[in-house]
Amino acid sequence: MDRKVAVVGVGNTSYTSAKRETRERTEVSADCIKAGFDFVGKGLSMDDVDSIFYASVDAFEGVQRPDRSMDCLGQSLNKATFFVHTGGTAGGSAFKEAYHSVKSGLCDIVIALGASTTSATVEAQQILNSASPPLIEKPFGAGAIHMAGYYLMRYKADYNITAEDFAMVAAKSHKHAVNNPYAHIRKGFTVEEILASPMVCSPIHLYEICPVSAGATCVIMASEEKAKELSDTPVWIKAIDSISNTFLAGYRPFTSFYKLEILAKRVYEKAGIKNPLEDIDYAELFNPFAGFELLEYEALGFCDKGDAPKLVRDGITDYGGKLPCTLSGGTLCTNSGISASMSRHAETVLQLMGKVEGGRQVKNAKTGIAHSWGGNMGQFHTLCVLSV
Amino acid sequence: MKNKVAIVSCGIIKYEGQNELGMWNDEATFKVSKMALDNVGAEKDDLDFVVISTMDGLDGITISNGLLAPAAGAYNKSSVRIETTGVHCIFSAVADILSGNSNLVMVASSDTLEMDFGYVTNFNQDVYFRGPVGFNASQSYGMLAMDYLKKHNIDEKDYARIANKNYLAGAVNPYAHINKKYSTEEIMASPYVNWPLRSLEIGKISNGAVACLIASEEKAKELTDNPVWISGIGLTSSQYLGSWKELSDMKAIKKACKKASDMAGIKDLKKEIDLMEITAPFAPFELIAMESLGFCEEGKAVDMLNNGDTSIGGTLPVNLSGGGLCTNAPNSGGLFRVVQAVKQLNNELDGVNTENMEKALVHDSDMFIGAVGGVSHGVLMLEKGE
Amino acid sequence: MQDISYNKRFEYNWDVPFKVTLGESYFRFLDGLKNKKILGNICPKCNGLHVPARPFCDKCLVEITKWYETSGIVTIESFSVTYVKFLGLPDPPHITGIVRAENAVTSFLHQIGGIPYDEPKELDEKTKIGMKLKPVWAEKRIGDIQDILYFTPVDA
Amino acid sequence: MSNNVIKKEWRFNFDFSVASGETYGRFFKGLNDKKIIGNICNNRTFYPPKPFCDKTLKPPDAWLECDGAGIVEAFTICCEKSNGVKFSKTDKKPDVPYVLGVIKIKDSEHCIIHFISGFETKDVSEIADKIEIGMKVKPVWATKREGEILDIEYFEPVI
Repeated sequence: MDRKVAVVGVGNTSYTSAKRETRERTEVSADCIKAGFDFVGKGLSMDDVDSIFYASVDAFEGVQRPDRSMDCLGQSLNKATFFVHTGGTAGGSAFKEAYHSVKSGLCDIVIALGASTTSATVEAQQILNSASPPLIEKPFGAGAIHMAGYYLMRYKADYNITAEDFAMVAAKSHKHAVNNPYAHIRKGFTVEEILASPMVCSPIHLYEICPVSAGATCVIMASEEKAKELSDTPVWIKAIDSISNTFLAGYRPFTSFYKLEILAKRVYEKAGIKNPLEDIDYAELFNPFAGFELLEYEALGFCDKGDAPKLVRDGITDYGGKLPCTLSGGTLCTNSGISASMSRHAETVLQLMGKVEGGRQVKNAKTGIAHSWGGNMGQFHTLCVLSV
Repeated sequence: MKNKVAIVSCGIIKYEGQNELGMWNDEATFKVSKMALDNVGAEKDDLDFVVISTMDGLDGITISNGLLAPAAGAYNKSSVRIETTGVHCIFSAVADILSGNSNLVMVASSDTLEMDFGYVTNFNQDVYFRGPVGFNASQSYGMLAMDYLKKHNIDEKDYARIANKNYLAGAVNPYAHINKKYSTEEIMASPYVNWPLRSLEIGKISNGAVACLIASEEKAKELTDNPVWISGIGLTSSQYLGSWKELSDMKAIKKACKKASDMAGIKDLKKEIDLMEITAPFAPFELIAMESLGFCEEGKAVDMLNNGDTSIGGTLPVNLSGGGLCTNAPNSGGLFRVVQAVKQLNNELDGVNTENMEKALVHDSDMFIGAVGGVSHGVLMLEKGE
Repeated sequence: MQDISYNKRFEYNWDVPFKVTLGESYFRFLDGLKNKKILGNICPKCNGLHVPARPFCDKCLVEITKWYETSGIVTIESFSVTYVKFLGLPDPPHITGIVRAENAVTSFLHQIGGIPYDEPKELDEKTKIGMKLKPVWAEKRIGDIQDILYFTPVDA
Repeated sequence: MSNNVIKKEWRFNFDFSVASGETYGRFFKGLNDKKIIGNICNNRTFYPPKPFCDKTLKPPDAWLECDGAGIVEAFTICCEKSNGVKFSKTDKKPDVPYVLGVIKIKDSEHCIIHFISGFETKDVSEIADKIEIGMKVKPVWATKREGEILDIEYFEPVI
């Protein structure tokens, strides 16, 4: 039975830095859901919602099971509340769980919320190091930046990628974040400024690393029947799936996101995508470290191995190009943890709905994809295809 | 939901005390997942999706599903971790199958660590009001036990009797952690922990591992001739801040049971349900839950206990596994109860005849990290296949 | 809008121990380190040599029981030099790397050291992917991944 | 358990800093001044105050203040020391056995969980007899207050 499901609403709160956040944790999620209801309008309220899928990472929020002490997730109405936690891909996983809860017929209207996860953080790397396998990898003090370093150093060596290549793809995100009201870092750093910023973990410069932000993003999904009542710009979910790797370094070649390659083939087949560069009109990719976007172009089949920098140089993945990517500024400019992996989906939805502000709206985009990455050494990926 | 999705096989190992398994979560999860696959001659590559039930704060690892997922067969596959209850994880498997995305799903969980459980359940509380007063799970049990005792003027001996009833069942369950037949007198003599609860009325923390293979209708028929069909699922949550009435009236259990009964087409619970596995990390909660699920009037669960209805050989056996008193596993408690109910429906209990038992109700909850405020409940209806 | 003059920050921390008992495959690998040996085990189904040793093969989901003593020499798959101090993490500059034992199908994270430098920047030039390293053993070994203090270039 | 095993230990150790927001911020400032701040939200009364109505998600309507007198709705008597997260510098929890009560302040639709002391006895069963559901209690203020929930040292029965 092919029951169709659409995203009918997107809710964003304002974004700031975790250190300057003055809103209490539950207030941020309440604002986020309220923004989602206001986006849809038509008197939609918590009474109409069947389930809420809350995505976060406990240790970042400073309380274990942060969904339990957050009364804005329909708890006073005894709604079914799921806490979906797969690390960086929790936003993608919650999106998928929400989608299947409706596609299966078990629910009609659901919310998937990417939490303002890192707002309790004093030092993000300290917490990220606790995702490193205890006893075997944790003692060496690797946080997410170090793990990104292993990928980008190997990629750099295997395909003679230059520091400028990394800085150029970073500059693309910084440029567009200036026009994104929901971005945190909107400084528009140039290639020169990025290269001049201090090296943190080789080969990554400071302005090629995501900030620790605060802010939340949610999407509201509905069955085909309800979606037609609630929205005149429904965005249909064609396919979404995730893939898992080993917990430890294991078999990783580190020169590519080789699991994302496998996942892309599976998801493209389900969504009927033959040639990604032709069939996809917009992509939001998970780029907490600027260089990841290059690895993602190659894993998603936009170009051959090592050719990703050429796509950036030729403007293929910029505004006005053949396949504009991450015009929101992406995770590089806004990363409050799991809301970052949820807002990749939200941004693609807004592009397909034609509701993107700041002169970043891609003309008649029909098919878009959203990607998220997470887990120790990038153990998980999710990939979603959306269309209008 | 008639004959659409079934549990076709389970894997389980004997539960022990904290840090007594001699295995880490990956080894234990691998053992039970392999067992579940081997029981029906299935291979890793037959799996489409893996669902893990575990919590970072209980595994000492941020993104701890990273350790368990590959052990349950997730390498190169799709996987997710749901940190609420075991029944929420089964819902995720069922939704994936009914969406046409999967035919065979592994749901697995394990507990292998020793930790300071008071500390761990305290950091589940909010940081402004309840965290700083040191509020933890055991104290929340004391409050609910006090409320029930005073509301229905129950005798403290009845609490010892419900505990004894569970110890007697646990003693003959080879998988339970505690296999000792504590008498009512021994239980009454054990010291108070959080009045009116005594130490032998609160479940010790157990370590172990459990896995279930869940299949679509077509795959189930291919793999086994005695599938256990999942006929209904009801999931609810409850608010964290509220009036004492809202925090203690178990409205969420009533609603979860109604949702699951309606989906399973069950008209009269008392007549149609043959056996139950209920979450009860402190023994008296079995009485509270039976009333909230709708099996008897308020305050009357004690009569069913004293008539022996809910004991071995009774008309409506509850927690034949020994319940949460004998096996109180934080991560895997929910799936443990599901597997015990499946074994009871398949009459696989040695020394206990559950032959003509057709329908089982399994209740799971995340109350092991705190029973007052923010508790989620899940009710699962199971039916033996023809 | 909120009157942020009332906002107040609460500072606190978590500090809780977790205890575990590791099974036979972890025991033999870590015991090997105590005796200055780097042991791996070979999956009976895909024949892959896993270093560090694993209780089961992630690819084949079968138990691994055949043991193999490696030479101890590893090659650098990748590495990163950390130049910044993070709260709770080692002092810079320090090199962490992904290293692979000879003919192993898996690699593992460890520390790389013993490379002389005047300016930290030089570490990025002197450390090369593909470089051969040997383990530098701790004096007192207790059966722990840090019984190897770090790996250092073979010709150092 | 076979003897080829090895025992290991590691720690979960994080530093946190969280914002209270205006609503809770006002409540904790009130505690510093020996006052209990509450609010009206979607015409329901709450002590402590509620940041938003969990049904409509709308912000609260008006502020309230009272002296914190209330009634006991439930309790337990803790016989084991609660080793929880260290929120304040000094450990301000009472000695075992102590009463952890559920208190409804004035006409609040929320309860608060706090210590109840002032019973001369340390015998658990005697304490249990002295506490009545519905009995009146009032807060006892700590001399040194830092704008946190433990600025109320405990609640004591109103005789």
